[in-house]
Amino acid sequence: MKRLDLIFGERELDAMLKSLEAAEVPGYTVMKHVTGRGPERIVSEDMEFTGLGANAHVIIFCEQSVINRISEQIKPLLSYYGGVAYISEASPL
Amino acid sequence: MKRLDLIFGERELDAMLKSLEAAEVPGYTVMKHVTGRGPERIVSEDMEFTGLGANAHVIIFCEQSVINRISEQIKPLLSYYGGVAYISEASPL
Amino acid sequence: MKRLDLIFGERELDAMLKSLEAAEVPGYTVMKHVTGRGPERIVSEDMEFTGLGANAHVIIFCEQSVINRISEQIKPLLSYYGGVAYISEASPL
Amino acid sequence: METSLILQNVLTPPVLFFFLGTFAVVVKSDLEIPAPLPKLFSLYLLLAIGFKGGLELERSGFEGQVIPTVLAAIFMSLLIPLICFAILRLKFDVFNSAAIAAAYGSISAVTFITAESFLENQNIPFDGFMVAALAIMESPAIIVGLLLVKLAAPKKRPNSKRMRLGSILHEAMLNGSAYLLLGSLLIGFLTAAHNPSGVEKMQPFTGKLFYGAECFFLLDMGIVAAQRLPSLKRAGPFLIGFAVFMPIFNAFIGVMIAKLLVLGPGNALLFVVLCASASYLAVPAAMRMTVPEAKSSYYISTTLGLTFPFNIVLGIPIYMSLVRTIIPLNG
Amino acid sequence: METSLILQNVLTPPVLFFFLGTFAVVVKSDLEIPAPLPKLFSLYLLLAIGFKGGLELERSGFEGQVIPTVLAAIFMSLLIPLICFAILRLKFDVFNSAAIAAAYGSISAVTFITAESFLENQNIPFDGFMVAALAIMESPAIIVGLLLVKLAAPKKRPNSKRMRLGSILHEAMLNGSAYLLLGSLLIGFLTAAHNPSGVEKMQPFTGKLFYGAECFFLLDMGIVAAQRLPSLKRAGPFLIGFAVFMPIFNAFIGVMIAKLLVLGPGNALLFVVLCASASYLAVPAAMRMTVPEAKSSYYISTTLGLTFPFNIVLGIPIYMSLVRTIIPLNG
Amino acid sequence: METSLILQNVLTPPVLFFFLGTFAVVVKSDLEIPAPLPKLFSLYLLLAIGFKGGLELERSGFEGQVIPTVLAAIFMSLLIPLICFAILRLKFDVFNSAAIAAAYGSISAVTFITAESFLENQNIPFDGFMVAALAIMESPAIIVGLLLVKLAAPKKRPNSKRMRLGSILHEAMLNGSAYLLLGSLLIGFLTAAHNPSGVEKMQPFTGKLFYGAECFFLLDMGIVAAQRLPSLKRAGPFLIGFAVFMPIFNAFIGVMIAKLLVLGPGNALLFVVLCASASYLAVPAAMRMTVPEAKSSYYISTTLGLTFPFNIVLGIPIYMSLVRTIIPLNG
Ligand SMILES: Nc1ncnc2c1ncn2[C@@H]1O[C@H](COP(=O)(O)O)[C@@H](O)[C@H]1O
Ligand SMILES: Nc1ncnc2c1ncn2[C@@H]1O[C@H](COP(=O)(O)O)[C@@H](O)[C@H]1O
Ligand SMILES: Nc1ncnc2c1ncn2[C@@H]1O[C@H](COP(=O)(O)O)[C@@H](O)[C@H]1O
Ligand code: NA
Ligand code: NA
Ligand code: NA
Repeated sequence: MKRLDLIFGERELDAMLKSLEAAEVPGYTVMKHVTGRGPERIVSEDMEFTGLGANAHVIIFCEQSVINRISEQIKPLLSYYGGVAYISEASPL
Repeated sequence: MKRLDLIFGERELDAMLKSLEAAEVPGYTVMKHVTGRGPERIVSEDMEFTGLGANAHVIIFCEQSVINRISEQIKPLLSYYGGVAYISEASPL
Repeated sequence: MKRLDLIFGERELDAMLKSLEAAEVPGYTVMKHVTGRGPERIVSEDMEFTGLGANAHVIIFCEQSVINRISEQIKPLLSYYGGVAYISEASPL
Repeated sequence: METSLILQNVLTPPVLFFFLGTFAVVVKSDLEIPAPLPKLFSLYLLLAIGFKGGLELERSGFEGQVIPTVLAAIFMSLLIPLICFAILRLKFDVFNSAAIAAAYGSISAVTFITAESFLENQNIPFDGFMVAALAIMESPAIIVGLLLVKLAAPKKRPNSKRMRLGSILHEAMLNGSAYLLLGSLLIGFLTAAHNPSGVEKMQPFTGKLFYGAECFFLLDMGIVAAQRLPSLKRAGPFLIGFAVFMPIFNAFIGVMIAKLLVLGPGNALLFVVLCASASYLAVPAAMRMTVPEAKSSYYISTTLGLTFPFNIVLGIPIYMSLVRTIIPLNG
Repeated sequence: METSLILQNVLTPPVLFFFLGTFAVVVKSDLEIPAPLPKLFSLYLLLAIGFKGGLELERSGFEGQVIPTVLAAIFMSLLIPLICFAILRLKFDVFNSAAIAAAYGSISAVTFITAESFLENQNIPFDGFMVAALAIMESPAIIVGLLLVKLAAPKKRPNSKRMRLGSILHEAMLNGSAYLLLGSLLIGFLTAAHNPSGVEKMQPFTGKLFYGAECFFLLDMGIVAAQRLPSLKRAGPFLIGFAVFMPIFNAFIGVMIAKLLVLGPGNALLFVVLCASASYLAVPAAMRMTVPEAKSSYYISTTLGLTFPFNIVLGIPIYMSLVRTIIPLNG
Repeated sequence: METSLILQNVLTPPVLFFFLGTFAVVVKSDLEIPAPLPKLFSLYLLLAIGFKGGLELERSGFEGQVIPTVLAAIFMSLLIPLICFAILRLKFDVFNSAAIAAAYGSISAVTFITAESFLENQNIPFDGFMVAALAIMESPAIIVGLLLVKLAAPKKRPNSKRMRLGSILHEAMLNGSAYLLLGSLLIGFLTAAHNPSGVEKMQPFTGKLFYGAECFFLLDMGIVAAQRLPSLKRAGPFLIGFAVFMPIFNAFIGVMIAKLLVLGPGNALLFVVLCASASYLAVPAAMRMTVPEAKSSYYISTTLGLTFPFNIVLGIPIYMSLVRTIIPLNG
């Protein structure tokens, strides 16, 4: 099995989850209020009260086949709005 | 070394940590206020104020032998209350 | 590519991020309000209102060469203030 | 007359803010009240209502209608879950039936608060000891629900060791909201008895601020309730019907008991509202721990997604008419 | 005279707490107000100012200067972004120009609140209907900004399907802060019309508490504004100049319109402040979604890092002098 | 007489809510006040107490007992950590001794607040300038603690570059709670001097709300303190004894100084409470950064787990008796 880590702006969370559901992921976990720095911008906690929001970190444990489906769906989102996606190996306990 | 990711309901956190201590983990990290969807239910942030709580995400870095001990302890908890557990490889910096 | 997980006291976050920038990381993600137990101490959410703060969990996706640079910078911080650092494999989506 | 009462109820700030929250979800506004702010208001309201109830309980003493009303409240919180269980078993398994039944036997403090505001708005007097009934009614239904599971469920539940009487009582009496409500009641009582200047100094916090904080919280409750609607739709027409008709049925029993107790119209309405309302704080928390076999979306979407809004908007004025019709001469 | 006005403005609690926050960043104190507490105060202020505005709008009715002022407000929120866009295009691409322009066409509720406190402190009367102008001015500039992108941007934007008129209007009218402000205004209006006792019961929350909550929020705004300064420096001298001179220019147009409308000095100041202030809530939220090509650090660091502090500390008293100079005989 | 004073103290809302929190942990209720809500109340209390102190300092001016009292406060916050350090060195290393000593030399604002409420409840007058002593006493002990480490610790600490005097002073004076308290004091002072209407408008927030917010915060402090007890037990009997007897010893020195200063009973009690209380906000934050070799569980569990509850519940009335016995004729 695989583990997919997605990190992107909280405001895109709904669109992203819709894409994940469309790719029929078995489940996902969301951490909001995440901050960070990418190539493009710094996201800090103190701006959360404005509408900008912070980042969301989404973890998905799934098979490679699901990753392939996800990939098509979310690559445009990530390239347009920014954010990162990394895959690693994971095996169920 | 291994990395174990556990995600389950916040209300089971105390029981889970007790099991981890019983398995003599060297340490653990807890993120609360985590949301998500599994095969059984959607956990959303807006329900946190009710007693239901959100999910907790627990990370444990440890040897395989500890994982074996953990496994016995927490599998019943996960199967009864729901939640996921995944193992991956990790090496200390 | 690699994934580096750092977990340490929130109060050291600024110093740690400065070290990461000095090592020219391509980006990083920060989760604050993280709790846990290590060999030395228990960090609990209820102490956050005192100046002690909780832990921070920092994730960095980067090349091994960056890790090597990071390593020199932050090992003294981790050994002095406490905290853990683990590396695993990750590949971009 | 009911329509005019409903209109008067709907045009108060608490109900209007509730609508504002609901409507935000309907039109997909991104208005949100992030955690843990709703918890702040929820804790505040429990603390304030408990404290004020304690004050007034100390003033009124335990004479007259206090003891009979509290006993009747306990009786109702034992009776209602049994009736609900019997009805729900037509469609659901033991676990889900018991969990939903427990929720309807328990109470919703915010519904109670809104009913108090309604009475104040209508200049109808009521007594502080009703808060004692509120606090007392939170827990017994949990015990009934858990006993129903213990008795009626298949014997080989994996975690059945959790179901000892001790832990059932613990879940029932010591969950956060019941504990804070009862504790604040006691503190209000002790303060009124021993420290009148303390009462006065609490007044700006627990008294004056209350109405506004209620409005703010109802704004959030509007959002949360509306977000439960999709899963309510998935739960099917039986549960939807249950979530509207059960409160009315319980209100009907409640008004009969209130007549027997010779309660005045204000107290009678509050008693009826306690019977008709369902818990989305204490009971779900307890059920999640002790009956994980029950689907939380069932007991949450019914109580929070439908029964709560129904009571807040239509229920309270309807029950007021009922009270006026059935016990016209009291008070 | 300006200096004395500035001093009087600076020595009020809201501005002093703003300084306290700014100074905390300058001297590297670890004072912080963790999320989501700033959100709590931000939501509270919008709710309270909307509610109070609604009350007073109901009292004043829609006669006299109300309609003309609101129309002028809409006009200004359409005009200002166009002027800003033209100026910004000298240095920036369409996306950044449109996003910054939209921010300056919209308003900052906290600047408005501080101006109200300033007027109260100076015993200068103003009308509640100005809050309606505030609420109305939040959104049109967003529409102008998005239309500018739609018209002027290269045609092959990847996600251009988002830019249909429906979703533009949605972003503009239904973002959380505009929605809460307008909704609370409506609730205040309805409550004043139908439920006078409700008005009184809200007063401790929306009225009395307001000033202190404003101070607390300004403490946080001081921290946040000061933290934006480094990225403002990176944004370069053009944007820094823009963030100071554009508000003054807009204030100047505003005062002329106020003269035309024959507004009294209090209302005139508020109108000018609406023109001069820039949004760091509704507009950035909308732009982040619909124009991700624009750098958020540009529109945030200008509005929040410079224009906001400038208006709070120096702008308001300067605009007051301007009002007194240009429309001396009104009111 | 002490017993009656203790009883009177225990039956006030703040202490009762503290008990409610403690008891929740004892009976394992799941009542919790999630982060960052305690931070909200903590920030609010510091802001409000500072602001009110500033107002009254402006009214009283710097004549009479103000300067001597403040100087005595500074003296005590330098003396106490030295005494504590000498005692603690019997059992602990330099790092732990210095960190705990610094905590006891500094103060607890909430203990001070509770003592003020106690005095108000007993109708014993006290002066606003005592808040200045509170604000002034927060930091010097941190400097003493860090200097002790610098002088007495093994020379080869890895991160000893942090220990330059500049950064010591920075940690001491600019940690969030000291900064907010001093800043609000200054703002209160300036507002009282230049803007009387501002004072009045702050009153509902900083004045009226205070008592209730104090109760809410003490509910949380009760939970937090009780949760520290297990690690206090692990810390051993020496520290447990220290956490109870050191405050009494410090109170004793304090009451002697108060006698020398000819303070009235109200001011004397507050002075004694400053001496007897220990810091769990500013000092732990500073120590965690600069002396990570010290175990945080030691200085937290003593100050928060035992000294704080002891002072709140028994200490204040005991110190009041002490004041009455030793300086019977003042005031
Ligand atoms: N190399 C990285 N490692 C970890 N997190 C990253 C990295 N790059 C970007 N991020 C996260 O992704 C978010 C969005 O990045 P951006 O592409 O700049 O919009 C950042 O705020 C970080 O939280
Ligand atoms: N495939 C998955 N990937 C990531 N997180 C998951 C997955 N399945 C379940 N979870 C998490 O585990 C929680 C509990 O799942 P459940 O087993 O449905 O009770 C969910 O709320 C998710 O946060
Ligand atoms: N074995 C471990 N697995 C996961 N997290 C750990 C582990 N050891 C320590 N931590 C985390 O690192 C933090 C600091 O540890 P310490 O070194 O005790 O200061 C702890 O509070 C935990 O959150
Ligand atoms: Na009920
Ligand atoms: Na503007
Ligand atoms: Na002390």
